[in-house]
Amino acid sequence: MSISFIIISMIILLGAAAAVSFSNLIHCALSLAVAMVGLAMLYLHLGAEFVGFTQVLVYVGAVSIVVLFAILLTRPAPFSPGVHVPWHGRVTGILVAGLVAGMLVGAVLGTPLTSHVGQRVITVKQIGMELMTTYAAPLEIVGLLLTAALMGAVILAAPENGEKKP
Amino acid sequence: MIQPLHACLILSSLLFCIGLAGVLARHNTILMLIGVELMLNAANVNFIAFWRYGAWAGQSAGVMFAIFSIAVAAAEIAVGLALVILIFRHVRTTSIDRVDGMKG
Amino acid sequence: MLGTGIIRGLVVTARNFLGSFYDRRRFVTVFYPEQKVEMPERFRSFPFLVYDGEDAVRGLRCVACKICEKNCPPQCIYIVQQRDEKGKPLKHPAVFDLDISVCMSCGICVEVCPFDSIKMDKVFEVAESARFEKLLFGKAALSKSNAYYRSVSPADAGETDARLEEEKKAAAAKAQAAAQKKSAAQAQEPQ
Amino acid sequence: MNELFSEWVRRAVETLSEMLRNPDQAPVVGKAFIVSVFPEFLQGVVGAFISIAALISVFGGLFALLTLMERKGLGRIQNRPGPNRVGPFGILQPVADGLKMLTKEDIVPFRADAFLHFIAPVILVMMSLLTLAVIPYGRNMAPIELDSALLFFFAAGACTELAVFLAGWASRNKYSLLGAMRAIAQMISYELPLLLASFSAVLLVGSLSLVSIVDSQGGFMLGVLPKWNVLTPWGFVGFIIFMIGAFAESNRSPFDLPEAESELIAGHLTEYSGFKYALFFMAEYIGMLAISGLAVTLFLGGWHAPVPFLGWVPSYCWFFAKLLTLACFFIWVRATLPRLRADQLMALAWKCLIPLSFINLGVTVFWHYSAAWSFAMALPARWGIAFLALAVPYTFLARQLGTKKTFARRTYRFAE
Repeated sequence: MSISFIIISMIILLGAAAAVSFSNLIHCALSLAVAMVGLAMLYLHLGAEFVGFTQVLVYVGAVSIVVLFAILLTRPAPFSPGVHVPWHGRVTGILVAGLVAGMLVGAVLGTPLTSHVGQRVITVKQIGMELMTTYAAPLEIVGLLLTAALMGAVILAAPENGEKKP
Repeated sequence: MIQPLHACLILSSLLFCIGLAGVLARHNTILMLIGVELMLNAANVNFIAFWRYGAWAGQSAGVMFAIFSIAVAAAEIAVGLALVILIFRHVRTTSIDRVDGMKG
Repeated sequence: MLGTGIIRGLVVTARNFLGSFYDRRRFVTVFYPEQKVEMPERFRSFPFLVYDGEDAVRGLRCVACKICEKNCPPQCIYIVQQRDEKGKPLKHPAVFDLDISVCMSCGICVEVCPFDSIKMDKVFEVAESARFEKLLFGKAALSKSNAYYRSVSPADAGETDARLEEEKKAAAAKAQAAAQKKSAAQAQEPQ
Repeated sequence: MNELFSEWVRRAVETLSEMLRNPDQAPVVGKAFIVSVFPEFLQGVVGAFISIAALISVFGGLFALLTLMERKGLGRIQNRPGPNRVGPFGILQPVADGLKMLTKEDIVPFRADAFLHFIAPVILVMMSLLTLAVIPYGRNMAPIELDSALLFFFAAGACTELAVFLAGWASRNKYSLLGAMRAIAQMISYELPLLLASFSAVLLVGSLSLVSIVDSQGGFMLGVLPKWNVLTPWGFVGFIIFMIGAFAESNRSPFDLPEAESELIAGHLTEYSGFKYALFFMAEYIGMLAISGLAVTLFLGGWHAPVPFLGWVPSYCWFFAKLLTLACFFIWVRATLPRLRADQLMALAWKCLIPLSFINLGVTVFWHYSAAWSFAMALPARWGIAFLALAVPYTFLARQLGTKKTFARRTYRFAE
């Protein structure tokens, strides 16, 4: 565990905590982007260069933007009654999450695991080769899934026939 | 001194629980999707950590899994947000408590 | 079609770029404070008062008739007639103020002036540091000699001068005729 | 102490003479010398800082030069002299501009999100500068040699979208938000053709590393023609698609809809003034230079000399000469083409460029596998097939983009 790891973990955890706790949704989405950049830094720190850059490209460049667009498209109407969130719901949620966290951390600490020391790198060429040989079938399926998701999203979000644009 | 693999796993479990807390405690559908994203990414951290610190050298399964997971998460958020926008069009709100028209 | 228009456009701009270096006709920019464009004959900026001869006060053609003041659309002229000690009005303005921040350079004052005493100037660099005081021109600042008027707009000035000369001659002839008539009448009377 | 100093002087003189003898590697040698002065544990950090300082000073200078060139060039194209008051022929104009920007008041709108309003230009400039890190500027002169350099470039570029959104949203201004939305829609749409066009170069080299992509373009065909990617059918089409995408990505005219001043005031820049505005301006120019640098690297042979007998000119000179040529092309196009309409912009990206770049990828594959052909007319045959495969779809795609309406000749009531 090094100083850089601690700093990166702080960025990730603070970003994530901010992403679920701000009241302004735009701030939440931006904090999500910060957490994602932190995760990319963690991947780079661990030597997975390709995954780190893909993380930035997909999450910061695409997912955050889509979330922001969705937030701006779903503004509540002015003077709509505010959503009253019962306090016990919140407390229960946080309590359950805290319990799960305690359980997971206890389980991790209780498991004897040895860490492999020394560098481990994977080149883009290796990844490409693996994707085209061992993981060819999953790659095709993911391609299909993405296409289906794209078409599904367009059909879902497109205005229906005859419906006037909001 | 805590081992690097343990540190990564603790980080990922904390991240998972932040996501879980977001899903359970917030009532906005978009925020719940954000929480789900965080949980998915916690899983990714585990994959990369085991790839990096695991004892089985020479295998790329962890990285591959992370890449596929990112691709699937992108698809998930696209469909999820499309659903949110669709629901918003019908009930003019993104609060999960108001979307209770389907009582079984 | 097929993107050839883009290439044609690029050629046009490239020819402009190269042409601006060797073709003086393309390159029309004037380096303003150092070089100035010759203003056209009928260019006009703000009115000024014409005086004859050398003395700016005694030669002033203005008789304070206030026709320009009444006709000015934005009402930027303010005139006070001069009076002698007994309060009898004189044919001379005591105050002639012209607010050029209000003036719209329409030239109506010039059209209506029966004495050819107000004319349009060609000075346009009148920027000042104060908004109200310095842009309100008084009688002294407005008075300019007929020679100056002839220098800024020679054609108009020549025509005006000729007409004034003519009128003067006519007036003189009339006066002479009147004098002759009078003397003839006087000559007749004793008979 | 004295001995140590004399040793240091001796090594400095040696380094200088080495730099003079071999100007091609002079920056590398100089950097190695400066790094060697520092103790072992600091060397990595110092090396990085030297690269950063060199990049910022060179590209800061290029930014200043480019603003001047743009204003002078646009002026000449519009038959006027351009700035000519500050210094001889106006060459000190960038200094005057910078001073003006620095001394202007920094205004933050009353209801704006002050922190995000501040951080947006900072992120934008940071990400634009980050993209410069992976471009090979000369032989052995890439600041960072990454295995997935191209991916890094696009990942850093993707972050600029977020910064633009931040700027637009944090300003609390309708025009800003509209401009930011347009900017994001445009950047996302044009990232696809940009990526697909650059993948054709990646496909042939088999690496995302920009250094190896440049290395693969060294050497000459038939002794005279450089082996640049742009001189192949797929490379030529890829280069054109890449440049169109680059114009859109850097928000330059004719794709400057996000800051269309006639309809959106200044888009996401509306509420920015003073130094923050200068940062946006700088980010735009650095982004333009970075993407031109990527175009040079991918298609124009990077730092390789165009003719064999000029190989003695230092490699970085060639790189920057090509970079400035592309930058001048950006200015030239800005002076020529009018701004596109929003629907035309999207139609161009999705209906023309993306299909064409997919076809281009196919042609690249064909080019790769037909390299083994050995019959007599192999080269003309390859060229012919590749040309047909690209020209026929292009004709259809471009025709479908063009308007089918014919306009009556306009008459003006009061003119002539």
